[in-house]
Amino acid sequence: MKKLINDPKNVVNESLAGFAAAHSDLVRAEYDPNYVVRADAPTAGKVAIISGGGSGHEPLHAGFVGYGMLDGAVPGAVFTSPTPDPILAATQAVDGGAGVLHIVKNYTGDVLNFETAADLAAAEGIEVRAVVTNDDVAVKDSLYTAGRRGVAGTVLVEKIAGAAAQRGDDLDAVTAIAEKVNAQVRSMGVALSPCIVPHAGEPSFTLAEDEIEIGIGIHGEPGRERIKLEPADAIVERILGPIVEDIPFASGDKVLLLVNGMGGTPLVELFIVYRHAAEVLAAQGIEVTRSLVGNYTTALEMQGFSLSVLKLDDELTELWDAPVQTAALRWGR
Amino acid sequence: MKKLINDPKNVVNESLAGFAAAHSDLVRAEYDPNYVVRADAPTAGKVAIISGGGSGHEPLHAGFVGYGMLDGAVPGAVFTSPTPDPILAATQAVDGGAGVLHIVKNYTGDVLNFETAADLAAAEGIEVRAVVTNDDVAVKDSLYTAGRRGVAGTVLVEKIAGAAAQRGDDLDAVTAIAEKVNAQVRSMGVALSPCIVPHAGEPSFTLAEDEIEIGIGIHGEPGRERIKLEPADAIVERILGPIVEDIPFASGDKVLLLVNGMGGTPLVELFIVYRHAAEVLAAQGIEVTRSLVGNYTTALEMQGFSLSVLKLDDELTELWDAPVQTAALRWGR
Amino acid sequence: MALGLSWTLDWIRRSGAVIADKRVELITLDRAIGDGDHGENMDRGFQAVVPKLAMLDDDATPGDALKLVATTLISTVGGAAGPLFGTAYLKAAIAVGSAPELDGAAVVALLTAARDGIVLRGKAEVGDKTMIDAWTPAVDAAVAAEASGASEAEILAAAAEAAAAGAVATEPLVAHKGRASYLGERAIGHRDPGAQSTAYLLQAAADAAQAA
Amino acid sequence: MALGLSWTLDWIRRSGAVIADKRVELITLDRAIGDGDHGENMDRGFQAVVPKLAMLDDDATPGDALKLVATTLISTVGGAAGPLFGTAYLKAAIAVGSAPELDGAAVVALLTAARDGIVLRGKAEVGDKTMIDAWTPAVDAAVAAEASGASEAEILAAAAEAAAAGAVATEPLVAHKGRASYLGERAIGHRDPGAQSTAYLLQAAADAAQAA
Ligand SMILES: Nc1ncnc2c1ncn2[C@@H]1O[C@H](COP(=O)(O)OP(=O)(O)O)[C@@H](O)[C@H]1O
Ligand SMILES: Nc1ncnc2c1ncn2[C@@H]1O[C@H](COP(=O)(O)OP(=O)(O)O)[C@@H](O)[C@H]1O
Ligand SMILES: [Mg+2]
Ligand SMILES: [Mg+2]
Ligand SMILES: [Mg+2]
Ligand SMILES: [Mg+2]
Repeated sequence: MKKLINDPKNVVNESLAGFAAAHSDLVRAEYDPNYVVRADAPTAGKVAIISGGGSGHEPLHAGFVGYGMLDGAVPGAVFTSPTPDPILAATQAVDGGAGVLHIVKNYTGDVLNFETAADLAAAEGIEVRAVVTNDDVAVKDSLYTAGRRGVAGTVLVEKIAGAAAQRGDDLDAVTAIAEKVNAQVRSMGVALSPCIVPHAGEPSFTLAEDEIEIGIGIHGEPGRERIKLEPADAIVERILGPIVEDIPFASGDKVLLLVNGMGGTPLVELFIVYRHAAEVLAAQGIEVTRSLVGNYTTALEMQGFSLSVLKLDDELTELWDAPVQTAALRWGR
Repeated sequence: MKKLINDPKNVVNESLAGFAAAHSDLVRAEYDPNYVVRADAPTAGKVAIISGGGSGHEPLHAGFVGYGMLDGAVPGAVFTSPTPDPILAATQAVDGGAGVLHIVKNYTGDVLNFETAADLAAAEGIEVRAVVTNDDVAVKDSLYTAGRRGVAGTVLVEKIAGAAAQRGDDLDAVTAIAEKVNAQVRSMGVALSPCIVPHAGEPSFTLAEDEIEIGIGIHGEPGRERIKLEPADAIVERILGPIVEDIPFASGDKVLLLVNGMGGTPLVELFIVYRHAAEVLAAQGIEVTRSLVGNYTTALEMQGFSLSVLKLDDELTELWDAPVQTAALRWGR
Repeated sequence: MALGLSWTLDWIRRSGAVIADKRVELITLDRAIGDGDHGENMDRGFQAVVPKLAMLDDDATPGDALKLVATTLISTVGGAAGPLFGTAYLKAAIAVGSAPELDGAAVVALLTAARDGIVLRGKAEVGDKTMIDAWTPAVDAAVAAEASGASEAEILAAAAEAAAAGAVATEPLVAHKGRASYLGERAIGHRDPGAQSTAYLLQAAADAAQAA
Repeated sequence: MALGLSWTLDWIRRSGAVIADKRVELITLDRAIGDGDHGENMDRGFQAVVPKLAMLDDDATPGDALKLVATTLISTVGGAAGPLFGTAYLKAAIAVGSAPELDGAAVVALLTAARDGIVLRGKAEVGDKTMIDAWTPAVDAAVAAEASGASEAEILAAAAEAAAAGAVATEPLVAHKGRASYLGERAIGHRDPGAQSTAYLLQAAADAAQAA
């Protein structure tokens, strides 16, 4: 295992300290329990939004704390949901009296820990709602499973709900917008290489020099099938198919296309992927009117990418375009 | 070699097409010869700035084309300087009558090809200046070598010179600012893993599971020494020493600290590096007043990072803070 | 012999020791069908629990100790295992109330409440390839042993043995809960890490009773 | 036998063939002490040159063909090698002027002008571990051969042999120009890729003359 770390036990704390120091104009970090909030939190009268989950997915979520997006983020241990304490502490720190929305990726651990924290916050008189994101079409959604995972589409939920909260929507409205985005976004990923969790020291799985893993999650959990390496265009078609068929997206739809790097894939490759994905959508009459290409929801140093497609309407487009000022996403101010 | 590509021959063109499609609000790409310019180029009366070099360093340089930074970028083949034709074509496309500054990283190929293009542009009546960046302290600077390499400090030159041009400085003034930034910035890098050039298909070098390469360049060229893997803090100290001693930076200096990822290193590690680098500088009385952490000057999928330290004064700080709107660097608009 | 505070403390200390010992094994199980952190999570939790035992008063009850485990696991483990085991110990603590000593019926009540707490939070059934596949056979075995007049140590030994068998029995299953459910058929052939850690924790309980 | 257009075309075509053939070898040399693209760069250039030869008129001169090589290499190769070889062919074209046939003196003038062009652009001296370490011995050998009354084919054979020896002789050197100069002592033991490609190009010239 070759990593730029000191003690594996200190990865999250040291990284958080570096992040907070590099972005002290935007955020403030608290330790023990660990959380990050906007430098000027709480904002009186504004609905606050927090998200969180295991670390190792940076910039998710702390990189999205700031004006127009999240009010706080709660980083757990690497790939491990945070416990209720820091979630509660962050909820208290951001509450401006208008309620707090928890955006939670659908993993058993995240859901349970956020639930407990929400119960504790409610007991202290804070109104809390939760939206559980589950955009990953690689996983069968059924009553008999833990359901779909929340993956890169979560970033779009956070941005758009964040814009709604920033313009002054109330808790019901912000929650509804977040649910709408989650309902209209679908994602799927692929890995060319595994990742190594610092405390494990071993790759999450092994892939031969000519193999890739289709339907990969963002924790190095194995995907739905393993195939031989293909040209980028063929891989794009392979994962775009299930995404488009799911809702389904249809000719005439306007969409946002997110090409998300898993952490170890260079930008030059992500743009090759973007080119063909946009081309394939266009051939189906689906118009890409907004796009985002980069490393936004990662799995440490994993090589690979995911595609997310979000159906846009005028309101979502306007909220997407609204100013945002965070470490990882910034425009308009 | 596992990459998200189709034919290695088409890597640059397809990636460029994806980049231009994803950022059509900011840039326009031209092909054969390949270059990228601002969507609204040329800007009449404004000094124009272009840069370029081999591809594989993304977002450098095309990711920095836009308001407040570059007017154009010329991507060559992977790790190969572009030829004079596209440099000339880009120079003509951005010229707004106030002259064009070429920002060139100090490599024999880049310098020679930009020189030829500048001669051809001059023959057509365009006033061209060149600033050659050479911030890499890993390489001995001497009359008897090709001199220091231009590495990640180039981004700082491009941002600050771009802000000067945007505020209306004339060609002499913009050139002087670019030279000043280059004179005040020093960098050094380290690799944990090599990169693989698509047409070569083989790693640029091999490193044992417990080895790292100190003083690495951005083309997978070997560095100045190979050592055993160390904790992140020790590596930071090892490369920060030569940087600080070079100018030298001194107690009381205000600086910008850039932690630049080489492409395959996750953000969580870059922030661990940032934390200690800022700490070490602070202990020497050097105050980090501005910072930038992320993948800005990469070497494909190489794992590793470089540190750059730029001495700031009020003018440079103001120009750094000035609005910029590019694919990879954006604030203030 | 009814089991008191010293058994409870011994159980918890033995739990910390066995989890530390099996940390890598549990990580490896979780790497195969999950995300490779179960051993790390459980170890972080029990390493936090053990030093806190010194804070308990001399007249503390087994329930007090179980509650300390519950709150510490909830606030240090995270992931799925944190809330699930945390709830288990919390419900177990409530079940044994303030009794200074636990007889066979109390031991059965403890195990049953723990299992029920996990089901309440996680909604898993037997056969879903989760820790419930170790807990439920353990509870069943404990009930049967108690009914046949076994001692507390024998009840716990029966529970531990059934949990271990239950963990092994998760191997051929497809998962319906937790991360392994994402894998479909590919989870077949791998043992559920939470069922395995459950077996180790119950073995620690039995060993502590044996030594009591 | 003086060398005309057909020799020039044959030289260029043989150059294209040998560079394609040695592409991987040149990449490998450049990976060791540079950035691993020299074979790719040169191959891209010559693959662009060869089809363009058909565009030359039947009454074109050797100088016209060399100029076509020059402009094509300049506009397709990039890197350090593009401008350096481009300048070499450009200066060679100027040196041979519009002569339809090249005698021994013209061959020497061609080689000398090419070398001088590279030095003009790249400022390298013999011993700097660059292509000049192949070019300069080649020019010296050509001058000597011509002075001793050798034929055009013999002059080129002498030049090619000296270039090949010059390329080998770069191995023990520390580099003072180009990317290998960043390596200091670590460049020792590796052959300079540009010197090696020079040797192949001059061998192609000699082979073409031999076959003429
Ligand atoms: N819904 C559930 N009900 C019961 N147990 C569950 C459930 N979901 C997961 N588990 C258990 O949790 C274990 C995984 O714990 P751990 O790896 O620590 O958490 P995470 O899955 O969040 O990484 C699984 O092996 C399984 O036994
Ligand atoms: N200043 C110079 N003068 C002469 N030859 C040089 C000089 N710099 C580099 N070279 C030659 O160029 C070769 C490298 O060419 P190439 O790999 O195509 O370009 P780059 O170094 O830009 O990647 C070296 O092997 C060397 O022979
Ligand atoms: Mg986990
Ligand atoms: Mg090159
Ligand atoms: Mg796990
Ligand atoms: Mg090269």
